[in-house]
Amino acid sequence: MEKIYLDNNATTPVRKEVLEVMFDLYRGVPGNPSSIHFFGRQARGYVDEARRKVASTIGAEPSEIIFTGGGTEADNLAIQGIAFSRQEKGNHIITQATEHNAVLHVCRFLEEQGFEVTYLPVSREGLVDPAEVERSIRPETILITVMTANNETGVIQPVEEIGELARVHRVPFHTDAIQALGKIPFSVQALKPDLASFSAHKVYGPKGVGVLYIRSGTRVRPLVYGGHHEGGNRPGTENVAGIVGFGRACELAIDELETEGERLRLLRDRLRSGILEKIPNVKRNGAPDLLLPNTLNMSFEFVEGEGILLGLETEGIAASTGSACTSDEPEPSHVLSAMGVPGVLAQGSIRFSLGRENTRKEIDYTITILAGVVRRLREISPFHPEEGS
Amino acid sequence: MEKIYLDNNATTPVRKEVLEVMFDLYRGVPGNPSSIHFFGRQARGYVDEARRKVASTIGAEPSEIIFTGGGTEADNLAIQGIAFSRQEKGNHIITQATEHNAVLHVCRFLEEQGFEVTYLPVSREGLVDPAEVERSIRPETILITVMTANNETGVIQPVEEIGELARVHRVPFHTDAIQALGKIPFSVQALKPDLASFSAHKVYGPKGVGVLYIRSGTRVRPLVYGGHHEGGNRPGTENVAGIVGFGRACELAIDELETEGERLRLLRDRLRSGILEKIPNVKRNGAPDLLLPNTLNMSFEFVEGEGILLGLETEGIAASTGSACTSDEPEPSHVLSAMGVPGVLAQGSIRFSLGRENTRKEIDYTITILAGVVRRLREISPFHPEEGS
Amino acid sequence: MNIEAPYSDKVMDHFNNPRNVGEIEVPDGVGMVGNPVCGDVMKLYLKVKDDRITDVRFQTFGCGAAIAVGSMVTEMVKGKTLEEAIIISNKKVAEALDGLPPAKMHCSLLAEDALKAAIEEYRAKQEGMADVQSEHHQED
Amino acid sequence: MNIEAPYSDKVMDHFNNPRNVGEIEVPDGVGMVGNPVCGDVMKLYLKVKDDRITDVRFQTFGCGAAIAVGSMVTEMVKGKTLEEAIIISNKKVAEALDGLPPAKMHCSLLAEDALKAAIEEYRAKQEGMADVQSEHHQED
Ligand SMILES: Cc1ncc(COP(=O)(O)O)c(C=O)c1O
Ligand SMILES: Cc1ncc(COP(=O)(O)O)c(C=O)c1O
Repeated sequence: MEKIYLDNNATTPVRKEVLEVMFDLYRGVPGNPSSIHFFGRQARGYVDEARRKVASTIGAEPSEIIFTGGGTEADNLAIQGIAFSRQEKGNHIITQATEHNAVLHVCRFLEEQGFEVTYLPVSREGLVDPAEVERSIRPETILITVMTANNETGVIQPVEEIGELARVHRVPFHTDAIQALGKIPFSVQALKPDLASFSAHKVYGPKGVGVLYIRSGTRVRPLVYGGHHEGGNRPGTENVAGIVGFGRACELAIDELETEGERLRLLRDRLRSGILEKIPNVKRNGAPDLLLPNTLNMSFEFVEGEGILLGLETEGIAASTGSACTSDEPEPSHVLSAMGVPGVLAQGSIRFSLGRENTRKEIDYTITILAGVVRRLREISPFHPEEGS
Repeated sequence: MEKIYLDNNATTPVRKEVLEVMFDLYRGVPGNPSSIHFFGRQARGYVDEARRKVASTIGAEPSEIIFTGGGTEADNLAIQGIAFSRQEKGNHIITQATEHNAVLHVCRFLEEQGFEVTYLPVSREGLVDPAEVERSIRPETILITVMTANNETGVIQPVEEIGELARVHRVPFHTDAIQALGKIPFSVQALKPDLASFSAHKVYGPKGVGVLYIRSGTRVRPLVYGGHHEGGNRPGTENVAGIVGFGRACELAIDELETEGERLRLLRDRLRSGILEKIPNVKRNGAPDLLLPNTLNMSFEFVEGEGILLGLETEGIAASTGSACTSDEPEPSHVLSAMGVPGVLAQGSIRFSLGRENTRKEIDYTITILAGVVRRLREISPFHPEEGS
Repeated sequence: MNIEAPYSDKVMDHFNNPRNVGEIEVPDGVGMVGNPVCGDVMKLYLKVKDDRITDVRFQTFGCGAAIAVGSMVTEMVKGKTLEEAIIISNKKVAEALDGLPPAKMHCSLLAEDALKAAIEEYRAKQEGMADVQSEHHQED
Repeated sequence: MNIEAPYSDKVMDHFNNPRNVGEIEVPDGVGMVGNPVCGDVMKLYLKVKDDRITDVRFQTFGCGAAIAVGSMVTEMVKGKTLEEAIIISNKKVAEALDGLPPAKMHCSLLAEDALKAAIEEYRAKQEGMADVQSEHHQED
């Protein structure tokens, strides 16, 4: 059975062109970039080239790009890094309720460390209100962190306004742009954040490589110590092949941003219309006009999400309930809860996140299968009005 | 020109068998191990299998293996992790002078955070005295960290005795075993450390993947936050291919440990004898009987190390002056200085670290070339007694 | 290699073709357990005659395991006496399904609990009726 | 791809075939600068006639760049007057070598400094001799 992968916000397959450069490198460049001999200089040359590619993708200077061991580490380096380096200036951080755990859990850790965190609410559409951000700013505010786009719903936040406010009030601004990269235009020239996080495996690059953009002049306290690597911000022998893979993935993502974005938007809209047409009692989650082009989050009344996923899986289709998380967390998605989606409905929510490899045929097949699965599960459900009353 | 790589302690080329499994994985397993669908479960299965392989290589339980983004991160997670999770118990840490920067720089950071660190001296041979470790233990000592084998000299520390002392005094014991893995037998059953660090790229695996062994029951404070991954000790989407590569590399290293260790020891001894025979005024660094089989560190009087390296490079040979570090650190090696090697002599020291790909022919060629380079540089040197007086 | 299947073939069979789905119009006992906000709810209906379960139906809002255990428990109790039925533990249900993943063992509790709740409801009604009957008797 | 060479061909040429290596038995001026513990030392010997450098030799303990700048500076000053020589900056030496990597620019200072030190030593000796001569004169 051909499998259909509709979980590209969780991770993307490494694309062929990226694999090629990575393997050429693995085979041909054995050096440590810190070594001064030719093997080392060759490795250094590749890392520098990748840094230039990532930088130019987001409109930054190469010196503003710090490679990390993933997106989670990039978020941590930004948030812990600013918090601990600015703790004499103040102890207040502003964020919002639908951030990824790589932001929320760091904030909770910082609360244990004596920082105060304001978690702003979002509207039913999933949006933060910039006016609320501004009202929350205090003299002791040392960081505002608001994601560019949400991983579960695809909702795009008003980060330009928030960034502008942050600048006016001279508060450093970080944005988790991990889901935005390669899906919508993103430029530090336009947005002017002080820090921004990225992750390779969301753009058809390898897992375990991230980037933190740090605006020149902004200082963060490192998470780890041990050497001069990445300007001392992230010591440790560089993951050369992974970094080079990220560089190549960025380059390709930018080349294809418009055409692929448009293709995905059409496919996604087709999936949405198909579902709404074939399946009653379905609710869409997230501001319809402010969504990543590839993401669709829908709640199916009366049924539970994992049951839907298993039904889809039986027919070879992989999607997800919210973010990639093991099922040992029985609470409904914190993102949908924050948007006011009632618990039962949140439990019946599915995220479809499309990617390069998806076709129209796959989408049409998914609609048909999904309709059958939901119908069958509703027949079993004690809550379904026709069946369960 | 065929190049000769004698810098395997800096990094090793990824071996073919490792590349194969990584490549297969990149092509075939697109999932995020946290996803519950088949793509995710497949990725999870591979990570679990690699974890079992690494665990069995060092005699640990799979649940005691935490994958990190490199050896530096593993050292940091161990040392910061213990320090911050035990800070109410005490604030004193014991380490020694020849540790890698991934340990020393963390200790310096912790000193800034109010911890007290004892840096024990080493003998001229590079060895820590376990009796001194014992004398340094105080009621408020919360961690002892001593490396298993040194990266610059190959000196193997008396970690069994130190570990035994640590146990008697109930102080957690960490060892940086990054250079030991795959070169000498290493088992947590024999050594019984509470924590031990490893890095894939030192055993023909990929860069950017490390392991921290954490004895069951030992708690560390994480460096980053954001999810349940690696038991919450190291959140972030797993570098699946890198982890699988590390697992395979461990398996192969253990299979070949004895034969390859013996082969390297013979080659290394051949290099040493050849140098001592052909080049006058050379000093060996490090306890001759307590060395990694692949490592040779020698000081060439009257000449400077980088000049030697450039001379070797001209003939296609890559070695290093001490650890892989860019030349913006003009101080002589902290390792050799700690061993009492005078500054001028330390400046003339070269580390040869052999690996799987080196042959006898390469060693013989290296001896000849090296003799010529050193002779030529001595002719230029103002310090050489024959030429410079 | 190992795409470990999440569930046994038996679980998948019961998920794909659940037995005894639905309601009983006039049940003798009904049990409903779980909390939809946490993900799983099971409702179980019994028809009882002479202390023996003559018919049983279930409905589940929940994951694949929760559906399969509902289906399986109905198969296991049909025709059994209430004494035999009430000692069916969640482990036995899981075993009958050739096991469940550790993270899903809690789902099997749903089946045990829903069954117990239904039997208890039946018994409570019986006692109530017995009381009513004995009251009637006294009145007579 | 780009194994960026660490050094220009010219640096490598001067490293591999350094010109004017060695000592001058009875030099008119000697300069020695640097610190071996930090990695680089240069010693430069001058022979001077009528304020013109007629011979020059150098010795270096140091990296490739340190050796090349020593070699290059000797080539640059030979035959020059002291006035012409003393204004040779480290940048000019580096330029003559087709550049040095940024991390190695400090090595070119060694050459400038050693040359200056040698010229100064020569001048100091000259002044000393002049003093001695004038003293002699007075005694006469
Ligand atoms: C919005 C967002 N932030 C952070 C992360 C974490 O990145 P990584 O998986 O590279 O650790 C993810 C994805 O997992 C994400 O979607
Ligand atoms: C002894 C020792 N510790 C720590 C490290 C750091 O490991 P990594 O390069 O994986 O960050 C190294 C090598 O670089 C090492 O040799």
